[in-house]
Amino acid sequence: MIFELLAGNLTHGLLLGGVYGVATMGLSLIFGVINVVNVGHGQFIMVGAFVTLILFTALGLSPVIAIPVALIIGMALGFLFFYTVMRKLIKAPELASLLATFAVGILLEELAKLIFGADFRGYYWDVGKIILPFTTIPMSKLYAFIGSIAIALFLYFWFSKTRSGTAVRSVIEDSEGARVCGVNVDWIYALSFAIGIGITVMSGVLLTMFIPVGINPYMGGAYTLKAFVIAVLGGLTSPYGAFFAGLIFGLVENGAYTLFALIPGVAPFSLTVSLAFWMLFFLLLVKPTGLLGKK
Amino acid sequence: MALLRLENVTKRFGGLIAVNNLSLEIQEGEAIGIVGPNGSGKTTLFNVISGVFFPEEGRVIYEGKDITRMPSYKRAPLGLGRTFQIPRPFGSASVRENVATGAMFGTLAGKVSVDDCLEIADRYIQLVGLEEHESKEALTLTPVEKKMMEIARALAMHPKLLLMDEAMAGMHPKDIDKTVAFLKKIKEEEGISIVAMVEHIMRAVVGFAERVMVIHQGKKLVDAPTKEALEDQRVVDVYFGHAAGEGNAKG
Amino acid sequence: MKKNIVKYYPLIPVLAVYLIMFLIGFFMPGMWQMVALLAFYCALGQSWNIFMGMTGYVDFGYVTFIALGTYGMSLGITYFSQFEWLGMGIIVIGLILAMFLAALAALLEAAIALRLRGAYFAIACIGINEGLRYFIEGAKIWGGSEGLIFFGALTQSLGRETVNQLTTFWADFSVFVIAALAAFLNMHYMRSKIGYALTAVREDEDAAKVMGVNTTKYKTLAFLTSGLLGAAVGAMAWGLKLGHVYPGDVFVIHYTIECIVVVLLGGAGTLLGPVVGGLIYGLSKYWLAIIMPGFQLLIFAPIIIIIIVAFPEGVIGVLKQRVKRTALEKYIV
Amino acid sequence: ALAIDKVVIGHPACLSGKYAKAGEQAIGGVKACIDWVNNVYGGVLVAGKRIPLKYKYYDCESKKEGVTSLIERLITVDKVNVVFSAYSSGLTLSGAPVAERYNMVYMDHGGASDRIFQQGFQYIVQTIGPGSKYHVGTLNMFDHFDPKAKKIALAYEDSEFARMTMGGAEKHAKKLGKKIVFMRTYPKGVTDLTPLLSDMKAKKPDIVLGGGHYEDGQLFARQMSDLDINVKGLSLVASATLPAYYKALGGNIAEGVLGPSHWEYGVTFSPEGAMKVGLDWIGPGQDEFVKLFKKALGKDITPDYHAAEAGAQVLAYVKAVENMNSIDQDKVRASLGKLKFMSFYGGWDVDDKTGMQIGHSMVDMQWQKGKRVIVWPLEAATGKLIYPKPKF
Amino acid sequence: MLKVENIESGYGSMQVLWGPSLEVKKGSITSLLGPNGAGKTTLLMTILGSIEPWGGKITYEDREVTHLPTHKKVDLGISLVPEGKHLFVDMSVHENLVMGAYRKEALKNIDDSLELVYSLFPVLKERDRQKAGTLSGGEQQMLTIARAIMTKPKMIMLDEPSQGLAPKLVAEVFETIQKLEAEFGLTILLVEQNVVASLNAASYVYILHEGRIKVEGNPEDIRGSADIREAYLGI
Ligand SMILES: Nc1ncnc2c1ncn2[C@@H]1O[C@H](COP(=O)(O)OP(=O)(O)OP(=O)(O)O)[C@@H](O)[C@H]1O
Ligand SMILES: Nc1ncnc2c1ncn2[C@@H]1O[C@H](COP(=O)(O)OP(=O)(O)OP(=O)(O)O)[C@@H](O)[C@H]1O
Ligand SMILES: [Mg+2]
Ligand SMILES: [Mg+2]
Repeated sequence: MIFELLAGNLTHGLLLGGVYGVATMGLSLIFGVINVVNVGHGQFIMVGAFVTLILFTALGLSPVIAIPVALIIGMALGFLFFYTVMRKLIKAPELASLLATFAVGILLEELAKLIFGADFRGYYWDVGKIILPFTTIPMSKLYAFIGSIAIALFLYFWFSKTRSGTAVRSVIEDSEGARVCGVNVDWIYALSFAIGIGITVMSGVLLTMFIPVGINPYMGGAYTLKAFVIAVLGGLTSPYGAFFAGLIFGLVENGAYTLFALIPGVAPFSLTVSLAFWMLFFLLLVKPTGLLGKK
Repeated sequence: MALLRLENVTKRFGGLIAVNNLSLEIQEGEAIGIVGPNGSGKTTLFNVISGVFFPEEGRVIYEGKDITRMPSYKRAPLGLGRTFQIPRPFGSASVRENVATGAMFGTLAGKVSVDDCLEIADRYIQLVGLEEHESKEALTLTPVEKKMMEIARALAMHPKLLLMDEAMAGMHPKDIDKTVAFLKKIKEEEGISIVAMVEHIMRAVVGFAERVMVIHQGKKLVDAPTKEALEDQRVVDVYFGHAAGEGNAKG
Repeated sequence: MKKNIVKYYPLIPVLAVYLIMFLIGFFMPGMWQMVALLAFYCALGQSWNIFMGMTGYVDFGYVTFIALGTYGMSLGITYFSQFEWLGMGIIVIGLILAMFLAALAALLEAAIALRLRGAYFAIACIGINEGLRYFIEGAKIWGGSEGLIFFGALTQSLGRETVNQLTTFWADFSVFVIAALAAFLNMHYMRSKIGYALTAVREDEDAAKVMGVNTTKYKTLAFLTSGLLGAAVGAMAWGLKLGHVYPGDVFVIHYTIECIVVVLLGGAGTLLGPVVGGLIYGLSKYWLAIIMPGFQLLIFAPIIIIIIVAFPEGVIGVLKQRVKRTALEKYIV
Repeated sequence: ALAIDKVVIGHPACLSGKYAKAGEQAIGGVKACIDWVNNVYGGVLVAGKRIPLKYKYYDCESKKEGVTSLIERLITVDKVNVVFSAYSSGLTLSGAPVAERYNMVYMDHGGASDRIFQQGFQYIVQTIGPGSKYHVGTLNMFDHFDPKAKKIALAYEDSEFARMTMGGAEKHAKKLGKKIVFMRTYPKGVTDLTPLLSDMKAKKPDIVLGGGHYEDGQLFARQMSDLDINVKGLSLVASATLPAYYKALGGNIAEGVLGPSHWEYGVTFSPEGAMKVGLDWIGPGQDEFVKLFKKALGKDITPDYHAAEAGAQVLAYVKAVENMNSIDQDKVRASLGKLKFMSFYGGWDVDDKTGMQIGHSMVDMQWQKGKRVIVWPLEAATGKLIYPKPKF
Repeated sequence: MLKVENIESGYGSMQVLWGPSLEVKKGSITSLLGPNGAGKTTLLMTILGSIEPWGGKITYEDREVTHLPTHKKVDLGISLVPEGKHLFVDMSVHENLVMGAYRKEALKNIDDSLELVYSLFPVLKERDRQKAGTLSGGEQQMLTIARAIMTKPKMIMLDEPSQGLAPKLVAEVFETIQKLEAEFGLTILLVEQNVVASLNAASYVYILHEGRIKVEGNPEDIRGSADIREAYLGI
């Protein structure tokens, strides 16, 4: 009985974790390359959610199509944001750019409210379910998971195998060194910022495939926090570390419930979430630079 | 009693043995030079002495006390001062504040007020010739200026043992001479009893050190009076190579 | 002696602003809660800045202290109001509890989290904050998610009139006092050995150690100071003033971000910065909410962006450069 | 006495932030009823004169700091005559000390916690019903239609409001002789309810009661359907009754879901009905209210219970002022304590001493083919309960 | 090959370069000497574009490149061995070298280049997999030079390449520099404090002082002038 529950929860947790992972990779990338803590991260996820919703409800397009659309919209937003604001702040103290992302986050929320209103919306994409002996999984969740794996692999490939990906890594290490190697550092800043935002907006699509309800202008804040924690868990500047950390976070968030439910007189779900956050703290005790973090 | 004694110190990084079973004694009032090929373990040795790393084996004895595992911040007040091969200024603080920080937490810690420290700082800044840059932020200095500042900062600690790690690399020959001169002067006048100097610039080593230890692959190769050490055939082989003929001992 | 007083000159503009704010609030009708709001932002900014400005460590979980302060006051009043002879003493007990909880948290966090560097530290603190919030809810301690509502208890033990005065005047007044105290401590630290030590920590922690700086000691000192001040603000501005506490309302990272915004608008590491930042932030939010309710944030966000692009080091950060080598230099830090 | 030329309602509304949705509705409701009072009713009758109502609102951004400073401004600078609370128990509580300090009547249409009224506030008066009563009617209804459905599962958000609802439901279920097979909370803002729902599924309940806010209510039903948890009855507080709920979930999942509500479009309160129970009637009829609401917001959205509560509160204030023939705060407060009336929102009566709402009863609605049908109490019902609930 | 005319630049509002002019002939070693803080590093950075010139003109292979961004200059075959090293400290030695060959032209010849630098600096081959940040100071210096060679440059500017190297290696570095010129036809602009070795290697010498060129000429002439030696070189 309890094992059945555990198995079911872990399965769902794994699927969710994949999405969490992708929802964090953009944050790590942007932090790694231009040292910007994007506190408006969740708001970009919100943009992705609305993109999916609009494509689905107004145009009848499947969320699968929304994935590339969101990437393009996200990258466009990223470039826009970079060239209008962030570029001027690269040489400023680190936290100045944090302030800018905070303001942009607010702006996105309020614009979304202006355009779409404050209602909680959702959509219904029925693509069937798989029935396992211990749980039932809607196909949409599975697609979201497959999508996140694909994006993570794609990013991994880009990062480690392509020329521009290598350039990004070198800029992360030493931008001046990259410059003398002939890397167009300013472009790499812009590009990785745009890709970071693009992936984030795209992860908004995956999230709504997973949870196609509760879409509203203020939904992003909660994801910002989770993404922060997952990013650090994964080693901060490593986007694929972020992906694995996302998996772990999802597993803990879903899995630990079953065990806490055995303790009488407590609220097991809240304890589960509590553990998911404290896990980071304990991990950092053992390894102060996160899972895949480098010294 | 020796001021500092290293007993069979070994420091490893993974499989690499950076310092290998090395022993060394430094007497009060000495000026010692440490040379050796790149990567032979000189900086690592300094790191072990100043407590940045703890050695895997062996002991570090300072003034008769075992300080092998003492945290580095406790060593400074005992009189261990150092400079860094790659300068590590407190970037946003002014040169004056940097140097004053040295005075504040060195051997004088607790005995002097903040204002006293600023006065002490002025003295050493003048000595190294940075008075023009006194109120500049340290990060805007050139590498050499940073090194000068580090010397001043370390001197302001009023150390008994000053460790200088390639403080004169990149310095103009004229400034090298100047620096060697004031180091000698300070050593006599201020009671900073000894200076250990890691240096590749023979002009500085020859000008300053009374005794030279040569390290090779983490091991002690030669430890002898300067002239003798530098003319040792083994040293010529591993350290000077065929460049020896070009008058390294002169500059 | 004179020299020593000169050192504290930069406190003059800070305290002057606080005094003016107080006078406006006290004498102009309807302004008290507004200046109280401004004082709240200034006090938080100033308190947060002590740690961040001096050590360079960004504590994203700072709101934990504010929240624990609120809980300290709430617990004190909830559990001690039954002893009638304590009278006003329950407020003192509340404050002591607030300090105690915050100190406990600060020391624990310092022992563990302060070993981390940079963003790892910043975000580990978020983890602690969120973890604590859900733990209170999950383990159902301190009223769990149902929080503590103690306005009634307060009224019962102190009487209606007194409570009116306490919640709508003295609670806010004490925020002013905390803000001034924070400014003073900040100044004092800056001008003493502590300031030098913390600058060294901020710039190069390893080098600082080799220079003889006991980095852990000084970091913990600044962390504790900053945390205790935050807890005091929480105890007063959220606890005593509002008469209730819910975990979901106080362990909210958004407030840390507000601290950061306030400090950065004014200038990190400066003394006058958090005051100016608090004024800019509080005033623009307040007035916009009045002039165009519902649309104020649409205007507010671009204002922030413009300010930060124009003054990347904060208003005072930039001003400080400007007044270098002028008569004003010794007042603006 | 000074001649009065207007009566102003002050409101630190939630136009942005997490309660923006409820805030917009409340403003619409207030505006609609003010419109009715000024233009249909002719103004508030005080001292033999008809005086227009005015409305002054600011945006507190759903934050406690905003509430305190804005309420004081409303009272002292704008010199309003009554203050309406923001939304939620926390924000309502935050504003209460300031209102008390200025001896200002403080009317609460958004804070459902019973405990607000145990704090000795003297000027607070509640329009929204207390949280502990939300699922009482629901349980009666299930007991009425299917006494054999004994296994009840309670799964609520971990917040004060929802916990209070859960407590009330638990007590009442036991009184009805039901068996609580599952009783758990989930934290606010959670992304995935799967672990909780799987656990609940294993307990095989007949009836599931739960919820807490808007977004989690949507998530709740959605994930029950994902996990194929089919039960005979499902009732969710706060979210299920909103039009957005049906739109978000689509027909299949929302069909048959129930929700308790203070008011729903379709309830049949009328002047005639009021007469029958011997209550005064004031205010627009239901359809008129809806029309005025749409006009006030300039948008084609249907008012929900947030709007109705806020609107009814305007009417209560008008009634209280007229009964006492004064806008003096203490007199109005006393008058409110005695007031008993009915409007499109239903009955309104508060406990004189605490100010807690006791006269308003809730209805239960069910989604049937995209329409909200009131199914309980039977006397207010506009349709018949579909039971058991169709499968997801 | 490279011509710098009346260049001016600095940091913030502080001017460092006050209009020095110099020329680097193709396939030669030109040496730039001067005391600490004279502005040598600033000059090299300005040439490469890391610091934006305030005034003056830079021509490279008869093309004006004054305001060209750095990466374009690297593409044209200008390479710098920076004073602060700027290695990718968390990448392995090998990865650093591969990064050196980032520009398309260099990528084509990467194998040859690798072989070349490994033969010039055998230590690097031994430490192939080690993280650059953990190399000793001297090893890092070698890696920096090697990485610059990997860009397949036509012209290399070296900012104090022998700094921190043991005498044996200093000699080797100078040999390498001369070899790069003689065997591979590279043009070299050399900034050094090692005046003697520098004068030996160079075919033309400039002396920069307080942001201005004070002396220029053949190494023999410079060496021969006691005044110059006394005033600027300290030898
Ligand atoms: N943190 C570390 N991790 C791994 N290896 C290291 C570390 N620090 C130094 N090493 C290695 O230890 C050896 C000794 O290094 P060290 O810096 O002590 O040399 P050095 O004698 O100071 O050389 P140089 O004259 O070039 O400065 C080198 O091979 C270096 O690569
Ligand atoms: N980042 C900086 N910000 C402000 N001033 C700087 C900066 N870097 C260098 N300077 C100043 O510019 C002047 C010239 O510096 P530069 O590094 O060009 O000298 P250099 O000739 O290379 O000296 P060295 O031989 O010591 O390397 C110095 O006075 C230095 O203080
Ligand atoms: Mg070394
Ligand atoms: Mg230089």
